[in-house]
Amino acid sequence: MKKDLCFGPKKLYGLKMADLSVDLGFLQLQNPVIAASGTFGYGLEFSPYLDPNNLGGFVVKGLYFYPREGNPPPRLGETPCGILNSIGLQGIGVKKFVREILPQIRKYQTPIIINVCGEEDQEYVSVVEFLNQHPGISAYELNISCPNVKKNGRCPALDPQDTFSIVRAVKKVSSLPLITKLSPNVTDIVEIALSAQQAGTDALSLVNTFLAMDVDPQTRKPTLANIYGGLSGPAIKPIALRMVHQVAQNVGIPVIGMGGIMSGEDALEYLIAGARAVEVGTANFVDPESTVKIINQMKKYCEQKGIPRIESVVGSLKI
Amino acid sequence: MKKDLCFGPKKLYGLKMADLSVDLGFLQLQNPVIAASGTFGYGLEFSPYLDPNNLGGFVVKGLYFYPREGNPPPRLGETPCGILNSIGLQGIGVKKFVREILPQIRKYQTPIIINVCGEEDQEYVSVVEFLNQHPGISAYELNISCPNVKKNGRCPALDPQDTFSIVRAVKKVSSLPLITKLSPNVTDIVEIALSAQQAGTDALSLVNTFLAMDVDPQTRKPTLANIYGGLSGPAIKPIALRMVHQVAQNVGIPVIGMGGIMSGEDALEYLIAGARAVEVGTANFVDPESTVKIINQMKKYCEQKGIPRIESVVGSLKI
Amino acid sequence: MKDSQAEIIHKQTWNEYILLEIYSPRISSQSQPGQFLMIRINPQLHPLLRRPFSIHSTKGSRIEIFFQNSGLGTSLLSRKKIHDQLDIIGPLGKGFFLDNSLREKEVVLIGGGRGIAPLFFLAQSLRTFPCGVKIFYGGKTHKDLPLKDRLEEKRFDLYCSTDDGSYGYKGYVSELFEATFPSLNPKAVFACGPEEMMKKISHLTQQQKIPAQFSLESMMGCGIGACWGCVKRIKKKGSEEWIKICEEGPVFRSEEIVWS
Amino acid sequence: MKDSQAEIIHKQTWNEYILLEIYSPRISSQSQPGQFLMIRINPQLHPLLRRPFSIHSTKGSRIEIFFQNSGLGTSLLSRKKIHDQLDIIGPLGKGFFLDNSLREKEVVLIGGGRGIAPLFFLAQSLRTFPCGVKIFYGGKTHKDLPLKDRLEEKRFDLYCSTDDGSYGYKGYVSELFEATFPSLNPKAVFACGPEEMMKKISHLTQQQKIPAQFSLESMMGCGIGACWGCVKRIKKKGSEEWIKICEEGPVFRSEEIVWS
Ligand SMILES: Cc1cc2nc3c(=O)[nH]c(=O)nc-3n(C[C@H](O)[C@H](O)[C@H](O)COP(=O)(O)OP(=O)(O)OC[C@H]3O[C@@H](n4cnc5c(N)ncnc54)[C@H](O)[C@@H]3O)c2cc1C
Ligand SMILES: Cc1cc2nc3c(=O)[nH]c(=O)nc-3n(C[C@H](O)[C@H](O)[C@H](O)COP(=O)(O)OP(=O)(O)OC[C@H]3O[C@@H](n4cnc5c(N)ncnc54)[C@H](O)[C@@H]3O)c2cc1C
Ligand SMILES: Cc1cc2nc3c(=O)[nH]c(=O)nc-3n(C[C@H](O)[C@H](O)[C@H](O)COP(=O)(O)O)c2cc1C
Ligand SMILES: Cc1cc2nc3c(=O)[nH]c(=O)nc-3n(C[C@H](O)[C@H](O)[C@H](O)COP(=O)(O)O)c2cc1C
Ligand code: FES
Ligand code: FES
Repeated sequence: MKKDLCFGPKKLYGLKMADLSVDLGFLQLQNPVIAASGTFGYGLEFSPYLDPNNLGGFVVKGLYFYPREGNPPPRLGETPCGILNSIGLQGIGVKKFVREILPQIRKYQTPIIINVCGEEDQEYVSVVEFLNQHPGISAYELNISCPNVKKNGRCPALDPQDTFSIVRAVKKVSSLPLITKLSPNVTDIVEIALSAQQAGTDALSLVNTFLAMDVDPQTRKPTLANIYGGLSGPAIKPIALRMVHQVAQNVGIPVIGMGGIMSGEDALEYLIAGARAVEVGTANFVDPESTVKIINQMKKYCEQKGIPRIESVVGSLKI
Repeated sequence: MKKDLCFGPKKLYGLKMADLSVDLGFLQLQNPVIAASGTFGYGLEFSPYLDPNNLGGFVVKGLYFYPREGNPPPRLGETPCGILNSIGLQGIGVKKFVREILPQIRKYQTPIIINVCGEEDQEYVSVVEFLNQHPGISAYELNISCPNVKKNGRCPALDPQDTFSIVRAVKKVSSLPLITKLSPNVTDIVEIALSAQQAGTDALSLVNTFLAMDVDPQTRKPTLANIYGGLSGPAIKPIALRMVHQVAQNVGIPVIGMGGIMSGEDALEYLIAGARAVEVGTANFVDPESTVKIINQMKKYCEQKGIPRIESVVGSLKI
Repeated sequence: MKDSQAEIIHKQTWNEYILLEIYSPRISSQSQPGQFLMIRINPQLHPLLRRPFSIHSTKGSRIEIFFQNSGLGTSLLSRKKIHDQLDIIGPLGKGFFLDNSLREKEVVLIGGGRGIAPLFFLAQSLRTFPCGVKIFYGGKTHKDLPLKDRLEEKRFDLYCSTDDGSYGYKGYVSELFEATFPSLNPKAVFACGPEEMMKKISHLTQQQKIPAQFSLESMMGCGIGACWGCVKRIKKKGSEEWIKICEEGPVFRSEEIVWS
Repeated sequence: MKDSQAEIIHKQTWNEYILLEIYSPRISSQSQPGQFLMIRINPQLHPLLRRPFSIHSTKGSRIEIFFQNSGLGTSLLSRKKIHDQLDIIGPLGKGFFLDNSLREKEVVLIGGGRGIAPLFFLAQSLRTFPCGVKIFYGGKTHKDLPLKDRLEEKRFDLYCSTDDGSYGYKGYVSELFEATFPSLNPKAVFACGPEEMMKKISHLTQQQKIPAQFSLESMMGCGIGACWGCVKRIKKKGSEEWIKICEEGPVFRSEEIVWS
């Protein structure tokens, strides 16, 4: 356990403001903290709690071409240091999004990333082709790793071939940089990462949620109507961090790390392990100001340690 | 969150003692709670805290043929609701075990299960051939899933072929029932389970620990000297439970479930999901009396719900 | 909006039921009956999520919550002491819909168990609306009616029931309501409690063509419309949808709710 | 052995240092200086593991622990109040080895920071052994010597150092010991503190051929020899091994320890 206490107020004489910006190659972020898909709504829900302009970026909730009903409730459960969800990507579809949401969020200076979903390869392509025509988006995050859509958590990110073919298909039509989001539910995450890289993705983000379940012994029913769901939150951090470390060591493209980030220290662990930026998910529910607090904690860390540029922390694990 | 509170004292009029025994086919257990390998020492360490005769059984720490040094410290870290270990199977080897430990633990009525390890298939075979000659052991648990021995967590349980060949080789020489312990670090746990079943294992136990890592952002060093280690404890329960459910639905042999069991309710969740017995690991560190408390909590549950035989709970998930 | 250090000023306990008075001028001044709060129980990571609680009342710069100890989060909350501070988001959601046509009319409020929590705030507001307020309050046994005295003190017309008959009418509060109904002729009904209870009252009031509103519960991840976890089946312009109750509820009208 | 409801009787706080007096006749009567306890901080699942603390003293039916708030577990423990109860396993491990040859001789105890914790119990035992006891006590700054007054009250010969010179000798306590050494001629040295400090004292005492014992720290999973997590490199009959310090320590002799 490390302590957030380290971030307590300390007088900082003569220290310059740390430069938190990171360069993803295709995109420069003012800081490494991106709000994760499905946990930040469409970007408007958090405006009473923070100014989205202060974030490194935000990813909107997964979008299919068509509106989706999502799964029946209960859709959420709490587990030790984690949450289980089977939202099932309920959503408004890409057309309504462009009509009703995009005009409202386009005004933010911060990069907007669209989490692209599809039942079949063709639907992913349709989403991207449609969105290509609408300005105000900085990148696509290809969600090939949601465990809540098909039976038993099947998704393209479980297989290197499936990953290759979908990434290739989307990359071909995309006019924006492509981030491919990987699943942790695999034996060899590096193999999948290399497939996505070979297919031309510009970056990787990982991890999506872990396929999991919970049971109420009093009723003998699963907590989720859907039986299985995705586990996220601090519980998964050590596994996700290991995967980010493995992938970052083996690919030549930027890696965006996530899983259980609750504090600036957690985010820094991912950077040290090799991630160039991070996404923050579940923490947004626990405290809607989380992303901004995490950014401030990272800033303090750099200032206290005399680190002028946070990019120098990336991949700096001491072995 | 379910509450242990449910187990509070209640007067139970006219209820008969619940029968907690479970039948693994090759082995009858007086109750479904087995102390897990590596967390119960060699079975003697807990005698100040409980009487091992009250357990369903216990699995001793993993045994190689030869003594092993284990990994350098730090070997342990704590993560949110979990612990990370890279003990690296330090141990006394099978000969010293038979000489010094077995005579002391043989006196227990409760079944003793040996966790069998090996660097190569041949070493597993040697351990079993050697132990075959020594009475007092009830079954072998084949540990083909320890993430702390080879680089990057490699182990036979990650691959169906490797699993098949080692299980087949050991089964051929074993004079005792064989439980094969699976790794959760795989894309498709059912595939591996079916391989082990086909190779002739008498039962399956799952899960071993999740390959994971942790970093101290203050020093930028990994928490473990070994960098990667195995994650256990309540954090992993929802993932492990899902795997047990998947496997139990697809195999025809008994499944022993484990991962993060801290209470009787946790153990019952595994039974409801299809496990016939459970192993309790990390909880032994948090409270050395855990196993006995869990057994008592399961008994109370049965009595309060009027369940005469706990076996009726196995696989009773209501969907 | 967030109050990260709202101080507990007063605490009252009846077995598993707890009433906390909390200092928060902001929440107090912004709240409407039926709205709720998301409270972080402690800064550790277990339990992780905030827990939702209805606003039980506002008085001056203070608010109250009333809750039942029914699990890990509420049990930890019940152990908080005076001067402890809470991290609270709110007020959230939409409250009960108060319609000018109700002025000077008779209305009925029905609370089952902890479901009484939001109705006290509502009752006080309705009284000054003004309306004639009758409160039905049911529980398993007399220990589950801890607010009875308080409601009597405030001189609300109170009808109590217990499943075991240990206080008031013997049976469900929905049955008591049904039995009493002919003599009441309410212009509106507001209810909160177990789903089965609300469902029965919904059928009954629809039969009688009396508008009714229900405060629904669901597992909530965020309380602010971001996780899509808290959905209930709601009729919207003819078609049914999964609607987030934290955002568009937790109060819905009888005719909107698709009971499961 | 376990005391699952050992009550906190008294508490004293100096900034980040805390002294708790705990009621446990059993532990008190069974403990030897150098042994330790595994304390469960709270019944929730985070933090999960027990934390190890040396026995700081025993008095009658009570024991004391003295600790530094240095992370999540100790910070939660530091917030416990009088009458709160702790779940404690212990006494565990082997204590300091007290040899009859030390009777009536001079010995030196050296504590760095919170490393003073086990030495107070040892000092009191040695005094009645009897031995002449000199205590070296070092910290970063004068605030890191909270037990100074207590040790003086008990009339131990006390030598203090601070890294910044704000109290006593300016420099490391190992340097103060080295500088003072010629005038002391101790028959044995007992030390606990940061690894670097102990290492220096180990070298120094080995040069001078004075037997020394050190209380080591390591991350502990169980404290009872079951997890094999707490190992240190120890020389056993010539060869080096990873030895569990919870079981065969935490105290080892200078010549056994392979410093890293
Ligand atoms: C809008 C709203 C207002 C509420 N107002 C009150 C009130 O005024 N007084 C009161 O006593 N109770 C109220 N509740 C219910 C209360 O939130 C739950 O009893 C509480 O969250 C249980 O938490 P726990 O940790 O004690 O129980 P747990 O052990 O976590 O679980 C017990 C039960 O509570 C449910 N639960 C757990 N967490 C949540 C959550 N985050 N959201 C919703 N349900 C959850 C679980 O599904 C489970 O069935 C309200 C719920 C909602 C949705
Ligand atoms: C035999 C022994 C006796 C000790 N006696 C005392 C004492 O009398 N007074 C005192 O102040 N401290 C003592 N310690 C150290 C004390 O146990 C740690 O400071 C405490 O565990 C830190 O817990 P935390 O949650 O506050 O810190 P964390 O935030 O968890 O971590 C801070 C540091 O403490 C270490 N740590 C965490 N958990 C453990 C653990 N279970 N075992 C060992 N180290 C851990 C971590 O490695 C980390 O470096 C002793 C340690 C040992 C091994
Ligand atoms: C309620 C919920 C909804 C989510 N929806 C999406 C989604 O639409 N698309 C996606 O790629 N990931 C989705 N995720 C996964 C998160 O973006 C993130 O990968 C995961 O939660 C791990 O990060 P965390 O531990 O910080 O939450 C969702 C997660 C949660 C908890
Ligand atoms: C310190 C430690 C040592 C372990 N050693 C072994 C071992 O020797 N052999 C084995 O099969 N599993 C070993 N395990 C794995 C456990 O038996 C168990 O599979 C795992 O911890 C999950 O259960 P839990 O969450 O209840 O701990 C070890 C686990 C821990 C924490
Ligand atoms: S609780 Fe998150 S959307 Fe309603
Ligand atoms: S702490 Fe577990 S063996 Fe020492």
